[in-house]
Amino acid sequence: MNFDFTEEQVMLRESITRFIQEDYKFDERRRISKSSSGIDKEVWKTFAQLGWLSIPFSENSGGFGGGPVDVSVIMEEFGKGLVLEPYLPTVLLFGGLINSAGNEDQCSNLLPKIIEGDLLGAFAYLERQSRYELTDVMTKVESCSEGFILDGEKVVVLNGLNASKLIVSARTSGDQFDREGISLFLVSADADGVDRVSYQMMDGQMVSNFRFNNVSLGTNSLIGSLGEGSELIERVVREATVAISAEALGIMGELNRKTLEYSKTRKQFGSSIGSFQVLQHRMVDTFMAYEQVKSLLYRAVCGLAEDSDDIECIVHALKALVGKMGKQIFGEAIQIHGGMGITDELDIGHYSKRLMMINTTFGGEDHHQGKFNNLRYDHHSLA
Amino acid sequence: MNFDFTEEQVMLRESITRFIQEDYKFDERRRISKSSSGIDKEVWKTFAQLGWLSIPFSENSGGFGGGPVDVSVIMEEFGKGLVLEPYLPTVLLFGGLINSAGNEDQCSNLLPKIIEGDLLGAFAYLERQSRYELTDVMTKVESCSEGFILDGEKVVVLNGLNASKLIVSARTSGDQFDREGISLFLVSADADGVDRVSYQMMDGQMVSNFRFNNVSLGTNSLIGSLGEGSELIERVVREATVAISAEALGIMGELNRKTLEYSKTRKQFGSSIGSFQVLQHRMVDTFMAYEQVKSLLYRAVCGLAEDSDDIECIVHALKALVGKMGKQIFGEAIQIHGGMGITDELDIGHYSKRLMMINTTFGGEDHHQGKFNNLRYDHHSLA
Amino acid sequence: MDTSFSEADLLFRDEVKNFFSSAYDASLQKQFESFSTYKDAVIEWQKRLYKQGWIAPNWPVKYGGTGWSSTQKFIFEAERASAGIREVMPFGLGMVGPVIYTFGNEKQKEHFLPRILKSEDWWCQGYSEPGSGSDLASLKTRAEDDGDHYVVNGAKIWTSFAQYADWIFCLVRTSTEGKKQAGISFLLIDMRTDGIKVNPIISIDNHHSLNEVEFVDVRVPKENLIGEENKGWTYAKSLLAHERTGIAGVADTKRALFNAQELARREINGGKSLLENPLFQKRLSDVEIELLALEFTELRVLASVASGGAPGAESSLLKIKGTEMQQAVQEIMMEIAAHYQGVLDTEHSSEVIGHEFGSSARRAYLYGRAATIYGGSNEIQKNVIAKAVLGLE
Amino acid sequence: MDTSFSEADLLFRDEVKNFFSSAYDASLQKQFESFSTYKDAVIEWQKRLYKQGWIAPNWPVKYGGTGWSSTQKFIFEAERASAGIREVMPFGLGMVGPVIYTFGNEKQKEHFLPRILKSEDWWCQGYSEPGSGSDLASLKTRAEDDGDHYVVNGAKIWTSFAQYADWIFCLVRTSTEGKKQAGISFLLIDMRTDGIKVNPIISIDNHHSLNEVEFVDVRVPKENLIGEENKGWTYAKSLLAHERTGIAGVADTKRALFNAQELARREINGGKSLLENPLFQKRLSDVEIELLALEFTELRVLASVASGGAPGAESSLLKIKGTEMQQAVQEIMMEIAAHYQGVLDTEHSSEVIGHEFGSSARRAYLYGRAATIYGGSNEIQKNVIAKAVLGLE
Repeated sequence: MNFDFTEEQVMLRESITRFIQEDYKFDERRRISKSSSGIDKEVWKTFAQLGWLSIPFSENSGGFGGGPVDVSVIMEEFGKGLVLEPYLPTVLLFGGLINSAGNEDQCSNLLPKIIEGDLLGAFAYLERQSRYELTDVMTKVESCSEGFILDGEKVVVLNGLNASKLIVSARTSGDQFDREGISLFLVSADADGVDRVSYQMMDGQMVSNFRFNNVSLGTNSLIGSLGEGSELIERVVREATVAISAEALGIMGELNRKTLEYSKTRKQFGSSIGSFQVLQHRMVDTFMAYEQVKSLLYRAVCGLAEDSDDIECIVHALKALVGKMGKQIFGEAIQIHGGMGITDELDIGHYSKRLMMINTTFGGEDHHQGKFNNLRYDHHSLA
Repeated sequence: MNFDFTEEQVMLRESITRFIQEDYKFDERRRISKSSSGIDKEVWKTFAQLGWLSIPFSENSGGFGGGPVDVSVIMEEFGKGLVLEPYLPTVLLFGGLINSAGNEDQCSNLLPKIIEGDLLGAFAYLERQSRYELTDVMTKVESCSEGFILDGEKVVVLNGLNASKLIVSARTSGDQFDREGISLFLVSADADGVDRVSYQMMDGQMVSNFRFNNVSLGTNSLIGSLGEGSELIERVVREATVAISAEALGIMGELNRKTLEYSKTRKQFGSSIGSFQVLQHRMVDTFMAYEQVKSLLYRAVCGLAEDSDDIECIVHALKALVGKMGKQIFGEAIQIHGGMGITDELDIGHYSKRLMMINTTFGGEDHHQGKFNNLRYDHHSLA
Repeated sequence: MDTSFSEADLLFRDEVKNFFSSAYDASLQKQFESFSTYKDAVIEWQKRLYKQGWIAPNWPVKYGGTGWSSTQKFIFEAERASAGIREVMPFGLGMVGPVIYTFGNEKQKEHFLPRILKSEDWWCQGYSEPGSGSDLASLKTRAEDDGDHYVVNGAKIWTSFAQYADWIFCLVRTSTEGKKQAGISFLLIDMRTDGIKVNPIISIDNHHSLNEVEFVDVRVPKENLIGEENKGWTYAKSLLAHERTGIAGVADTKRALFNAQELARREINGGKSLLENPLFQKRLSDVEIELLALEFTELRVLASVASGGAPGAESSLLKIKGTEMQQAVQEIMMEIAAHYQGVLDTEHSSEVIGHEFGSSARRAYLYGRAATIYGGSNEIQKNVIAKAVLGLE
Repeated sequence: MDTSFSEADLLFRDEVKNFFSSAYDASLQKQFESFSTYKDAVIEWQKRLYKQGWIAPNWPVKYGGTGWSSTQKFIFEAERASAGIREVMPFGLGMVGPVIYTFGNEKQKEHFLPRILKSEDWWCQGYSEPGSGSDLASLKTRAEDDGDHYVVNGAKIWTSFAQYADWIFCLVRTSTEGKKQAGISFLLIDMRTDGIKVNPIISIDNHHSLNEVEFVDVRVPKENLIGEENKGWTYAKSLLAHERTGIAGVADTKRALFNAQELARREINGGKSLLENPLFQKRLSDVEIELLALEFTELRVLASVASGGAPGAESSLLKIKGTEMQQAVQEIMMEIAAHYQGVLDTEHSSEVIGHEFGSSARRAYLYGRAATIYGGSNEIQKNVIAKAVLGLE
C-alpha cells in the first residue's frame, strides 16, 4: 500500500500548476469566460502540445496510457485554475466512450484528432425529463436500410456550443425507463436536421440543447453494441464522476487556502478575523472536510485503477461527500469573506459556482446518497 | 392572539416551582429513584392535596377542568425537577383514556380515586415487536359469555410496577397491523393470570412487562367501543406527546441554564470557559434551540386547545424537533461540563437521560419526522 | 394563551386578501420581473398601498401608520407573502422614516415623511464603508464643519439601489475624539449634490443592485443633520433594534417553501415525483418544522413588543434563524432545478431551454448568501445574544 | 498510488485471521462480558497475544515489537476489530511503555518493559487533576525532594481502572519556577505504596471504571523518575503525538456500524425492516460514507508516518473525526433499541425483557460521551489544528 505519486505524475502536476500560474491567471480566465465561445482554442492547442489531451488514451491509439490517478492529477490542477476548456466533455466523456467501445475505424479516425486538439466533442445524454437518471431516455433511433434515423432532444450538453461531433444516447428498444435498449451514436453537430441552441452556465460553461429531427446516420455511427449502451455509459460516467471529484478537490483546496489567507489579513475590531476562535474552528472544520474528500477520492481512484468490487458504492459515496463538503466549504468561504465574497470581482464566488455545478453534474448529493443506500441496505445480504 | 398565562396558571407554576425547590431537591430525587418502588407515595399524596392530579379532568368528575395549557405548565415544571412520580402514566394516559371514553361507571369509580391519589394506573400498549407503531397489536381478546378473555404480552409499561389498574390495548378483530379492530380493556394488575416483571430505566422509571395468560375480564372492562380503540389511543397519545414535550422543554431550560452558569465559573487557561467564543456561539445555538422548541410547543398546545386542523402535523413536528434539539442541548451540556458531565454525581447526566427517554417515548425523532413527511408530502394535494 | 383569530380579525383578513388580489394585478407583477421596469413597479405598487392607507403599518398613527394590532400586522404580512408580493423597499419606510419621526425636527418631519409615504423619494442607506465590514463604528467618511454646511468626503459601500436613489442617509464622522462610536452623526444627503459618484458593484449573481458611493467635497446643508451632532450612532442603533414586522421573513420563506413543494411535485426522477423522494422530503421537513416553530417565535417576540417589551436580542435570534431558513429554501430550489440551476439569463425562452425557474433559483441562491452577512453578520448577532441574553463576556 | 495487498500481505491476513479465531475463544469472550471477570479476561487475552509475539506491534523490534509494515499493522487492526476483539489496554503498552523505552534508563527498561509485554503489571495514568481539565499543565500534585525519595501529595482524577492497577505513571510538579509546563516531572509510582487512596467515580452509565487517586505523603524512590527532573512535560507530549495504529478507532467503528446494520435489519416497524427506512438509511450512510473516507485518512497518516513524517496535528484530525464517528454509531444503536435503549442492568434475562442489546447500547452511548472530552477535548484538538496546521494565532 502506498499513496505516492510517480515521478511522471509529479511532473505532470507541476507542469499544469506552472501553466495556470503563468498563462491562466484569473483575469485571463475571466476574459475567456466572456468570449463568445467561452473557451480559448489556443489554450486547447497548448494542452495538446503539452500532451495532456493524450493522457487517458491507450498507447496504441497514440495516447499516453494513463490511468485514473493521472486523470485525477490533471483534474485537480484544472480545478485550481477553474479551467474552462472542455477536458471533461471532449477527452473524458466523448473520448472515453470512443476509447472503450469505438470500433477500429472510429478509434483511428477520432482519437488522434482529439489528442492533437483538432476535435472537440460532447456527450449528449440528458433530456428535459430525465433529471439524474441516465437510463431515462426518450430520444429514439430507428433502423433503416442506410443506417439509422435519430429523433428527439438532448439538453444541457456540456461543450455543446463548440463540439463538432456528438455522442448521443438514444433508445433503440424498450420503454422510457428501461436500462436495456439504449444505444450510442456518433452524430455530426452540423448534420442535416440537427438544431442547436446554446446558453451559458454560471461557471462559464457554454452548453447546448440539441433537437434531432429525423437525422440520418450511417451504419458506422453506432458505438458499441446495439441496445447495450447503459453499461458503457455507466462506466464512463463513473470514471468521469471521479475525475470531476478531483477537480472539486482542487477547488476546495483553493477556497480553503484563500479564505485562510484572507482571515489572516482582514482586520475587524482591531484584530485579524482569523484570531476569532469561532472562525478558527470553522476553518478547522473545512480543513477536515477537505482531507476527508481527498481520502475518499484516493480510495475511489485506487478502486478504479484496481477494479475493486465495491467501486460502485465508493463512487456514489464520493460524489455525495463532494456535494456535502463542497457546500460547507464554499459556504464558509463566502461567509468569511463577507461582502467581498458575494461580488463578481473576487474569485471566491467563481470557485463556489463551479463547485455548485460539479455537485449537479452526474447527480447531486442526495441522488448519490440514495443510490448508495440502495446498494448497501436494500434487499442485500451483508455477509 | 396572545401568549399570556392566566393568573391561575401562573400560580400553578409557582406552586410547583416552590415544591421542587423546597421538597424535591436533587438529593431527594436521587433517594426516591433508588427506592424499591422508584417513586414516593407521600409525594404523590401531596400532589393530590395540592390539586395537581385533578387538573385535566372535567369538573363533573371532580376535576379542575384544565386544558392543554395547564397540563403543559405542570409538565414543564416537573421536567425541571425531574419528577419521578407517575403523572404521565396515571393522570394523562390512564386517566386520560378513562376521561375521554370511560362509561359513567368507570368514570365515577376511577377518576375520583386518581384525583385523590389513591389509584395508580398504567397504559399497556407496547409489544415486543411493535416498536413505535401504536396499531401493531398482537395481544388478543376473545369474547365469551361472562365477558372477555385476554391473552398476550405488553412490554415497557410505564409505571407498571406501581400500577394497580391497567388499560390494555388488544386486538378484538383484524390482523397484526390493522388500525381497525383494536379495543381497550381495564385490567387489574393483580388479576389471575397476570404475570408482571419489573425493571428500571436509566431515567429512574420502573417499568414492567406484563404477560396475560387467558385473563378473564368482565363485560364492564371494555373502554369505549369494541374495535374502535385506535382513534382513542391516538388522541390520548397525541395529548401526552405534547405533555412530555413540555416536560422536555423544562429539562432543556435547566440544562442550558446550568451549563451557562458552569461556563461562567469554570476556569481553564486562566479564563472562564464561557469567555471562549466557540463555546459562546454554541451556547447561543442551544439558546435558540430552546426558544424554537418553546415556540412549537406553544403552537401545539394552542392547536390542541383550539382543535386546529393541522394539529396532527404540528405534534409530529414538535416531537421530531424535541428529539433533535434535545440531543443538541444535552450533547452540549455534557461536553461543556467536561469530565464532570459524565459522572453520575452531577445532575446534568440525569437530565440528559430523561431527555433521551422522552425522545423514545411515543416514537423518536425519525419516526415523527417520517409521519410528518407522510402527511405533508405523500399523495396529498397541497392546495 | 390563545392563537385563534377573532371575528374582526377574520373580516380584516378578507379585506386584505381582496385588496391584494385586485391591486396587485398581472401587469404590475410582470413589471416587477424585468430589471428595466423594476424601479417603476416598486414605486407604482407602493403608491397603491399608500392610496389604500396601508403603506406604513408600523408607523405611529399620527405620522401615517395604520394603528393595527399585532395580530392584524401578522395577518397583513401573511397575506402579502402568500400573494407572492414583495415587501416594500425598507430604506425609506423601515429605516430612515422611523429615525426622522423619532429624532428629526418638525421641519424634517414635515418635509420628508409625506414624501416617504408617497414614495416620492427613493432612499438608500450609507452605513458600511470599504473595510469597515461588521465593525460599523470604524467608519471613516468625514463631515467637516463649513459654516452652514458640512463638507463630506469618503465612501460608502454595499449600497443597494444607489443608482435609483434620490436621497441617502449616512453615518458620517464629525469628531475623532473619544470612543469611535462617539463622533458619528446622522446626515441626509441629496444624491444629486455635486461630488457624489455611484460605482456599480456586480454581485455574485451577475446583477447590479449594489454600489459604492463616493463623496468628494460634497456640501450638505446643516439642516439635513438629524438630531444632535455626534449622536448619530445612538439613532442608528435604535433603528437597528426597531420593531419590524417580519424581520425573520417567515411569511416569505413559507411562501417560498410552499412554492418549492409544488415544483418538486412536478419534477420527476426515474418515474417518481421528487416530492416523494425520502431524502428530499427530509430536506423539506427539516426546514418546514423549524419554520413552524419560527413563525411562533416571531409572534412571541411581536406579542412581547406589543405589550411594551423592547425587541433587543430577540431580533438577533429572528435574524439568525430567519436568514438560515431563507438560505435553506434557496438551496432546496437549487436541488429541484438540478442541472438547470446554473443557467444564466439568456435570450432563449424557458420553453426552448427546457426549464422555467433554474435561472431565478440561481439568482436567489447566490444573492441570498448575503443575508447572513449584511445587517450585522450572523456571527455578530451571536455575539450580541451571548452578551445581552446569556451575559457572557 | 496503490492500495492493493501483496501476496505476502494476503498470507499474513490469513495467519492473523486464523490466530484470532482460535485464540479468542468463546469462554474468553464470555469472561470479557461480565464485570467480575473482566480484569482476568484482559490479562489472559494479552498473555495469549504475548505468547504469539503480537502484543506490541508498534514497539521497536529490539524492545519486543513485531517489525510489521504499516500495511501489516493495518491488516492486524482490521482483523482484530472485525473479530469483535477489543484493543489491548493502552496504559502500559501504548502509553508508558513507549515513554520508558524512549526516555527511561537501562534499569527501568530492563525491569518494566518485559513486565508490560507479559501483562504482569496493570498500569494506569495519572495526568488529569480535579480542576485541571483540558488545561493539563496547570497540574498541582507536587513531588518534594527528600533525599533519595520524592514525597508526593495531591490528587489525580478520571483514572481508568485505578482499582485494578499495580502501577501509575504520573505527571507531578517538581518546580514552580518558570512556565507552568517547565516544572513537571514524569514519575512511576507503585500503587501499593502507603498513602495512596483510590476513590471510585461512578459514571453516567452507572458503572465504575473511573477513579480519583489521592496521594498523601507518598514516598517514591527517585529511581522511578523518568529522564530528567522538570522535563516530564516534554516526555508526555511526545507520548500524546506518538504513533498509534488506529487512533481514530476506524476498524472498531466499522465493526460497530456493521453490527448496527445487522440489528436494524431484524428490527421491524409497521411490518418493514428498520434497515429499509429511508431516514434510518440516511443516518447510517451519513456515517458510513465519512467512515469510508476516514479509513483512508488514517491510512494516509500512517503512510506518512512510515515514510518519516511526524504525526502531529494529523492525529488531532483523526481524534476528532474518529470520536465523532464512534458517537454517531452509538447514537444509531440507541435509535435501533428504541424504548429498550434505557434498560438498566437487571437480573432478568434478555428473553424476559424482550430485548438483547438495549442495555449495552445505553452503556456504550452514555460512556461514549467521554470520547470527545478525554485525551484532550475535541475543542482543544481544533485549537491545535488551527495553530499548528492553519497557522492561526
